[in-house]
Amino acid sequence: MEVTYLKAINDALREEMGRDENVFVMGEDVAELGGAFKVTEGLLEAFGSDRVIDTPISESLIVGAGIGAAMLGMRPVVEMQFADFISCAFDQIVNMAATLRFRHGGRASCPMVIRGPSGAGIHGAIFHSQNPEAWFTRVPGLKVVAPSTPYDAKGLLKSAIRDDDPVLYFEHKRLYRSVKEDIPEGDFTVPIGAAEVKHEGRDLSIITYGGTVQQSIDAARIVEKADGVSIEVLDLRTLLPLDREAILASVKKTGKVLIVHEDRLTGGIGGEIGALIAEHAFEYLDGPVTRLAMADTHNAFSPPLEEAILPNTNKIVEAIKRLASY
Amino acid sequence: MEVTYLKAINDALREEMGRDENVFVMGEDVAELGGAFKVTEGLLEAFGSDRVIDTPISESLIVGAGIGAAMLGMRPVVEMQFADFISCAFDQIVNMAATLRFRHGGRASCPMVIRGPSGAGIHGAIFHSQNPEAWFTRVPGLKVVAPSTPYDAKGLLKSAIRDDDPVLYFEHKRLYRSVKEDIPEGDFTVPIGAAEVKHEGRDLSIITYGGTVQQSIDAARIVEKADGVSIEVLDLRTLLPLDREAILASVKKTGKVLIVHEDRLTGGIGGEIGALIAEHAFEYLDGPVTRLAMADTHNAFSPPLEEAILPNTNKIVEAIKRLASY
Amino acid sequence: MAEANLVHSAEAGTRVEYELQLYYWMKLIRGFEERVSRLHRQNKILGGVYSGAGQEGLVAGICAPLQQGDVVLPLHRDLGVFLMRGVDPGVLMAQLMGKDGGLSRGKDSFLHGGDLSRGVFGSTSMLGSSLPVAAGAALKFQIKKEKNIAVAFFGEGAASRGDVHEAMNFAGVRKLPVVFVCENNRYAYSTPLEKQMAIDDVADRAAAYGFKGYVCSGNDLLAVLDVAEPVLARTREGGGPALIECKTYRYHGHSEHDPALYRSKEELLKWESRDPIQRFEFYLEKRGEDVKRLREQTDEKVKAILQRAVEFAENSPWPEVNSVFDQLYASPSPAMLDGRRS
Amino acid sequence: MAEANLVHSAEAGTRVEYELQLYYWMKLIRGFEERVSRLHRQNKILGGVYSGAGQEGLVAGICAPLQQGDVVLPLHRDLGVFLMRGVDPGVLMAQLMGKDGGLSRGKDSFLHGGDLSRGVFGSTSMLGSSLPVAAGAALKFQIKKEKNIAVAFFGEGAASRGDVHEAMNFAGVRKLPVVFVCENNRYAYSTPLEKQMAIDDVADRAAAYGFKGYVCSGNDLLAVLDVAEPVLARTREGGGPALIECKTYRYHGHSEHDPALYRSKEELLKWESRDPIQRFEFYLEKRGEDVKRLREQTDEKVKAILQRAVEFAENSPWPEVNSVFDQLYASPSPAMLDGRRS
Ligand SMILES: Cc1ncc(C[n+]2csc(CCOP(=O)(O)OP(=O)(O)O)c2C)c(N)n1
Ligand SMILES: Cc1ncc(C[n+]2csc(CCOP(=O)(O)OP(=O)(O)O)c2C)c(N)n1
Ligand SMILES: [Mg+2]
Ligand SMILES: [Mg+2]
Repeated sequence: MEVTYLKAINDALREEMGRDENVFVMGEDVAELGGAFKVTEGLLEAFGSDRVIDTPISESLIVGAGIGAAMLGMRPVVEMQFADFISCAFDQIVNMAATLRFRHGGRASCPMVIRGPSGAGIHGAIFHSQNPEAWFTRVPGLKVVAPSTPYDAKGLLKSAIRDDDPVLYFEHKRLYRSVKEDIPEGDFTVPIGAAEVKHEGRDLSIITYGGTVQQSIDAARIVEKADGVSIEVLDLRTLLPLDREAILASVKKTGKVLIVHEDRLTGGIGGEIGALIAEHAFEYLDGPVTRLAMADTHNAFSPPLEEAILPNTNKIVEAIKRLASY
Repeated sequence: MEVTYLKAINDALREEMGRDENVFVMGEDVAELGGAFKVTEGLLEAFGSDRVIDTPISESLIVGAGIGAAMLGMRPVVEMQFADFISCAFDQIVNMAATLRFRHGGRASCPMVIRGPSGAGIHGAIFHSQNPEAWFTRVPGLKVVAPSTPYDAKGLLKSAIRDDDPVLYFEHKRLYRSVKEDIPEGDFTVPIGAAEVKHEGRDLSIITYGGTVQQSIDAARIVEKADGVSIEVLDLRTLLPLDREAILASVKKTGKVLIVHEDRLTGGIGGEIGALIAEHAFEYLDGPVTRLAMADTHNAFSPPLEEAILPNTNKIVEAIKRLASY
Repeated sequence: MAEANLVHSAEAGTRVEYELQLYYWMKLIRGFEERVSRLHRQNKILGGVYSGAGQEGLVAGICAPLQQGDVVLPLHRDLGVFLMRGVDPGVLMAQLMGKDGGLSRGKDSFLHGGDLSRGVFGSTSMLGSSLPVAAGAALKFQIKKEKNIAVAFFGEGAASRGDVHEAMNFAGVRKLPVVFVCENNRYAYSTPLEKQMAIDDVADRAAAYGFKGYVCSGNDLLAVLDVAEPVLARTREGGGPALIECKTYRYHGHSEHDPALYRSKEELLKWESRDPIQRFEFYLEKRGEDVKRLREQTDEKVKAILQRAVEFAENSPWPEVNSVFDQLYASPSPAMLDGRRS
Repeated sequence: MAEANLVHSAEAGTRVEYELQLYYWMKLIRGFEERVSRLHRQNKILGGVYSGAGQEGLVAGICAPLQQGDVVLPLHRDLGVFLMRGVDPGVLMAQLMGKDGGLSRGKDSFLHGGDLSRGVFGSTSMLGSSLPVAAGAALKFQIKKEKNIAVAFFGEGAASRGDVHEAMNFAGVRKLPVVFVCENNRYAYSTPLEKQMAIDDVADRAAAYGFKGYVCSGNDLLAVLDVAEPVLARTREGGGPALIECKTYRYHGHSEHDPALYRSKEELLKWESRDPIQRFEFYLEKRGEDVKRLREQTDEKVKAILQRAVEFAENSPWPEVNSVFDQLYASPSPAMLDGRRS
């Protein structure tokens, strides 16, 4: 069945709510309206107002209340209307949720999912385009996922909901309706912590996730056709914990690596990955560890500015060519 | 004059408040009490309650109000009683302050300093030991400094107060009274953005900052004496913007690099630095880019746990030896 | 027109002139809002557009008593505040189009830009977060013993944010010269009042902070003035903070993308019958004005202003690409510039 | 003793027995607090120690009406809550010493551990942040139609945090079965009431959220019970949230490091004369108890319990080093384990 990325998320929510009555959804405008992007559409009708809960504009409360319910065995899926607003719930996430099991000596759980539409490309400007993932990938106790396809979106959300630890689930809003895929109907999961080679190759590895995966595959195909270089695209899918084995295996195979993400260059997860590679695959490297990412600035609105600062297929093509000819 | 790290900070505040009447101090218990660590001691008596302001427990307000006053030309120095609580002011910092000039098309300023005692080593456990710096070093519009000596503590705080952009100033609480130094009396500054070689060497570079600088120097001396290897210790001092030139120059000179910080390994600024080096000094590297940092967990309380997860001189010695013999 | 803000001319004139000016401002704001909606439909304005049509009465009534040096923090529906503080309509239009001529110089298209020379602070999208900033501006006035005030707008939806609490509490403790203005339009996006709070009046919360709260009809300019004039004056004279709640309604959906199916036609109709501009025309008529003529004259004037504003905005260039770095810091350090890769 | 918490035995007994039990709890808590302070001076407890001595009356009075399945969120001075919920004194002492036998198994020494089997949730240090969590626990009870309640303690200082506002507002909107308990001891570290809020009673804030606030003397166990028993029962029966403010005082400084020079000896004296335990002894005496004997018996019992508690804690081993990884996630993934370098 061909489904959009958005529908895949909606299906995962619906199926998990049907499967486990402890799963419930909470956030701003998620019930009546079905969410600002319609991700939670139809859930209120299907599951009632006790399990699909509209909240006031109180991000810290939304996450904190999710934690409290989760500690008693519920499986809340809470929404940040835009991932950008997660800044308002920051303390609850990095201190309350992330340390919970630890503080309780391993004897308490926080099976909660925090969803949020992230990423640029819909004229959202500074505060509706952010990629906040790297604020959280440095926090033990959390897990962080960022799917790039409808299949992964559905499978990872199901895994996240069934996971006994707090999972941040960053969906890329540009993909909601622009990406479609034939996926199996019904139940399947994608494991948290496992990257996937989305495009096999021998000469150069692109390591990426979320909004830049398809761009990277497109770029790989362009260069392969034009220059005969064979490029591997590794989709991380999970950002915490990183799939170090898959990363190192790909780099050891190809000897060259380009890390691509839409999040900012400085402090994006590409730094962590680059350092990992420079330490653990040092002897295999045939060229500098290269990164391509959003420029070190904010998500400027004007189309020429946005174009200039964000990665895209052309920029990836250029970066591949430079690195390939090193 | 020999002063402690703590006194150096207090002196900087006092001198800057004397120098510019727009400078004021605000935070929890900073006035009457002189701060939980006595960093602001005596300021109330010297400058009065209009310029040394006790606030309610409202971190977001403290930062937000600092921003509002700064936009009108004041130079607030606001305190987080422990740097850990900066999580409660996160949104104001990363969204309100960091984007301020940008949002106003370059026509507004936010000359504010946010101070906070950070770091482990005083039995503070999970919530009184954190090193939050890397949450902010990925945010353009902010500057982040972390001094390791009384001289730098004073000079960097003066620069931060005079800077027209928001500066996060992380002081390491373990150094407050344990570090003393002869420093010139009166006015001097240390430029933001400039690292400093604290110990010169030829064979291996240690890149570090804050609480692990002295440990690194000690370790360097131990290994130099024992094994005759010559080690350079570069103190970053400023974490945003990074002094890329100094980092790359040191690595190009020695060919081997060990990055050390007390912040966690994964997502600490060491990843960014490692990736920078792996990209821009690739051809000069004679060994893997190595990192030594706090383990990927929370600041556990029990002494044996803390000992196990934190870096220290011995661990640095071991890491140097391994890398030197690569 | 655009150079002088209301206050200066108002101070010079009579009450009658003052009221006529406020009529003009409401008409300009409404006209501007409608033009923005149209430009959005035409894809000439991209990104989110949040119409404040229907809420002009409270904007005019709150801004009227502001003085030079005061600071105001408008939110997403308050483009009227920019106009009344004297921001050129062309500049405001350029802001919405993301052009270099806008307040953000293309960095943002929302109302996140500001104009410090006119005391307008830009906010972020994070609702409620401008209230602590307002408290800080008021703190500056207090420290420096200046007779200015800060005014912060916020929706009843934003009232649920923790920042609002922290700001009001601090303002109460220090008796800061700040007035908080709640635009209660009954909805936060799709969420109706009763899902946002278990009380009737946000104004009642002022008691939790040791100052006074006032409720007025935000669609009745005279009612807003009745509250705003003495309350702002009292705060200016050292009377401490205040909270003014204006009951109102937005005609459009939450944003121009939102058909607002969560509310009834009857409800909209009821509120349209309380239109702040028509109400004020009714008053002016009673007072003896030739409203038909006044309306025509004003419409013409507004049309001309908007015409020029759109022209200015359309002719304004896109910003230079390097501005995304040059406008981040006061003086970018070399290391900073090095980050200019994407 | 320690296995059964108060409630079970109290339910079985008479009012007289119930009151005698509460006397015992107050004495145990006070004894425990004093022992902790002593151990801290002896460097046997490291890290921050925040004595709740002087506040036992409110802890006992609020915890007394709690039932099995209820959830309670104590803050930094509320070690009495742990005891009254049935946490073994030895386990609690091991917690404070950072031993493996503690609730956090050495991860933390503060009261950030919890015991979910007894409905005690651990908090973070970030004051006020446990109130949203309490609201979430109450939400679970509401969704699942369970007759339990959540009780969240917070200081009057924490009341200034945004999280407190967000939690109370949500609780009001959904009529959640949660009771917020403000321990108003007049200081937040060195900061006196008047620098924290411009009102007299935190309880007045309940009106801002559509529920009721109550004030009582937290140093008068009977007064606390008079409020807590009906209020908790009402919330349990679906009456929605409530806010109880207990006026009280901490005898020690903010922490054991703090000489508390910011307050006067007279003030301390005044509050010492309102000691909750002595007050209650006075009542028991009036009621005909042989208080001298009772005190001696209880002191002896408490001493023995504390003796055993300290022994247990001192004999408890340090945690295994790998526990800093093993207790982070439900099931550490291989990639996670790889991060075990320092
Ligand atoms: C902290 C935060 N959460 C969520 C949003 C998304 N959002 C934008 S406007 C809005 C509704 C605002 O309601 P209200 O404050 O009443 O203002 P109104 O739009 O009704 O004028 C929401 C939920 C936001 N901007 N900021
Ligand atoms: C968010 C936050 N800010 C600051 C602190 C530091 N701190 C710890 S206790 C305390 C005072 C708390 O006062 P109150 O809430 O009245 O509780 P009390 O100590 O009086 O019982 C402060 C400021 C903190 N723990 N959390
Ligand atoms: Mg509204
Ligand atoms: Mg207190």
